[in-house]
Amino acid sequence: MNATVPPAETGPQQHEMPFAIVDGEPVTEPPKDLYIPPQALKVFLEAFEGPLDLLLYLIRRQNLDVLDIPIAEITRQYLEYIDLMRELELELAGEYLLMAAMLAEIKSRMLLPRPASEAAEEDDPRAELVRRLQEYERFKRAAEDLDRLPRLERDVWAGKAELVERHVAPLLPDVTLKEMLLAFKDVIQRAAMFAHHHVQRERLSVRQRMSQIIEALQGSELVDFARLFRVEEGRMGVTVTFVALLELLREGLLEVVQADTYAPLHVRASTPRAAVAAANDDVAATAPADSETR
Amino acid sequence: MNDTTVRNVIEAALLAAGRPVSAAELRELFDEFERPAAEAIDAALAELAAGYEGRGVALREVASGWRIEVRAELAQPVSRLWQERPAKYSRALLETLALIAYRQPITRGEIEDIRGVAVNPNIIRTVIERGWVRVIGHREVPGRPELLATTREFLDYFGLKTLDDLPTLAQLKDIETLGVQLEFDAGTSAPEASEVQEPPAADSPSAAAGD
Amino acid sequence: MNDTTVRNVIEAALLAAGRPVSAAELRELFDEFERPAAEAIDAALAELAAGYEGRGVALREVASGWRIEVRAELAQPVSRLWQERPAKYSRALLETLALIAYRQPITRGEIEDIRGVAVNPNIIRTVIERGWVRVIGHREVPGRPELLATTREFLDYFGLKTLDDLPTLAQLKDIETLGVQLEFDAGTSAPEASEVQEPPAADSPSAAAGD
Repeated sequence: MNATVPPAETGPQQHEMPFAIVDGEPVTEPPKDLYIPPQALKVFLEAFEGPLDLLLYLIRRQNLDVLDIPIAEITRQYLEYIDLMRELELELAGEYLLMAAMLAEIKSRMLLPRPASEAAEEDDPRAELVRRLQEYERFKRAAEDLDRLPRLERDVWAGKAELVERHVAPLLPDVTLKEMLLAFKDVIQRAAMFAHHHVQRERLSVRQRMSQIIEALQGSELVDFARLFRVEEGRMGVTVTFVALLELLREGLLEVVQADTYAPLHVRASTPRAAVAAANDDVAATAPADSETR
Repeated sequence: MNDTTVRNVIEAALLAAGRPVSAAELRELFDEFERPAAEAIDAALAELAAGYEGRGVALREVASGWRIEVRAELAQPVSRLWQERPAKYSRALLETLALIAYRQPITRGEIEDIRGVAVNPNIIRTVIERGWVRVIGHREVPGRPELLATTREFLDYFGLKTLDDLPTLAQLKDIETLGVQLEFDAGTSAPEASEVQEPPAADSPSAAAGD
Repeated sequence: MNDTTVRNVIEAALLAAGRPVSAAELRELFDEFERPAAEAIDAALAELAAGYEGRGVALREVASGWRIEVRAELAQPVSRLWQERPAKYSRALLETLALIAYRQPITRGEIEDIRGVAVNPNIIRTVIERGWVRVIGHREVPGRPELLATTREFLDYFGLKTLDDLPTLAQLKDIETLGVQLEFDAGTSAPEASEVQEPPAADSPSAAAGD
């Protein structure tokens, strides 16, 4: 294993193998001696991730510091590789040629004499290249770090146990009072007549009491009229019950029965026969809403 | 290879597999030179099973091998992981519910007359199943239609003491100003209910996956 | 509801979920009237984690919650459950992903500037399809290039809780300090480079999985 070969891989595969095996021996030496079979060389060259990667390789191979690149020598080596890539008819991305031009430019600027007093670092023609190389290298490093993180489906797996039977109780939707009232407002506006005649002035407790009375009448033949009233509800409660009874009578939902003159009044849910009679008397009683909406 | 390692590999493999794994297959996981005997695999499985006593999961042998499964007693809470976000009720349902509240006792035909469109029977069924509406009798006309009324639960859900706490239509006309007041009233029930259901929605799996 | 039951429900749920589950979500699994306090959930998680010491699995917190995972030390035997080798990602993809992770939000053009080479559109598509990267907006410059960022799934996949858990990015050295640093650098940076490059071939997880 040679530490100076960064692309220890082939194509898209990571850290897997030396770029070639010759006579059973892994080949990781740089191709300077050109003893490598062209096919292996091709694989090696293709593994570079662009000109910065290639330059970094050249620098690291010689244990040079990125901050102090011998530009003339590196440029020479870089161009050698470019030529090699051309010879092997590798598809050479434009970036490689651009970098070659940049290196040539830096080299020529390095050759120009600089006033000794101004040998300041910012004047170093290599500065931009050094910055880019470092920037690229740190992300190249970060990519390697990332690849080493234990990751799902390769190094770790999420533990899974079988849930044989799922009992999913559906969640019921929530309704706010406001939503319901807005819906009511809409429907009432659509049926404006109905609204005017009834809802506006109606006490809803009468409606509630109507439901309660009907329920109370279910399953029993006759209910004592007086027992529908509760003294403890006071005058208001009695009135509500009374209005509710009148409304139920009007709608034909119950009938009041008296066995004899002066006998106690009884109330019962209207029978089909009575309902028909009521319907004959008063059309509105059987279909109040119907008549109200028109 | 010691027993603990064998047991750990087996446990890890059963949990990673997501399917039943046979004892033979478990044995194949080990390198040949240190592969435990079939008896050692069986022993490790028995130890694992014992270790799961009184825990949330159990080891069980099914047709194609061994698997670790959630104990049936815990299926109910665990199933909540897949609980779907509740849908919203339709406008038609809300209108129907409001009409039942304001005009009870009322038949479906009467609701249809007011709304001007047919009421889907599912709507009536939904509000009845929810416990907000019930059938309190029948109108004695041909067809004996059911008379619908709201329930005690309806009042409780909306935080009302009686139906009289509902605003009159005149008040409803001013619902924008009423809104302030209503939120105040509704503060007893509706926001409470949404508090329960909103947090899971915020970080529910589907919300997370969808973003 | 006693502590054991709470712990069992949590263990069962984490194993049944097949995805990380947050502590808040775990708490929601319990009926309202017996829902443990958030602290009780945390305590149960801590107990579970302790119970997995020396076992084949471990409890780990990642970005979207808690999960029970097979220990990486057991990857070699456990991976034999599958015929296929785990997917390997190209250097180009990993470098692109690293740039998005460390420099987000970032455009494709900015990635290309740093890598010094064009980014294959397939790479961007792959990381988006894997759910690791998403487009979070556009940079308001000509062409309105897409701004890329990593997702919670990315963190989950790599076993991280937050972006802060990513390995530290190497420091940039300034060319100005060159003269002073030269000796120092010769001592640290070169061996460092070889350190980075040698081990991966020998004992990186992918090498282990790939042989």
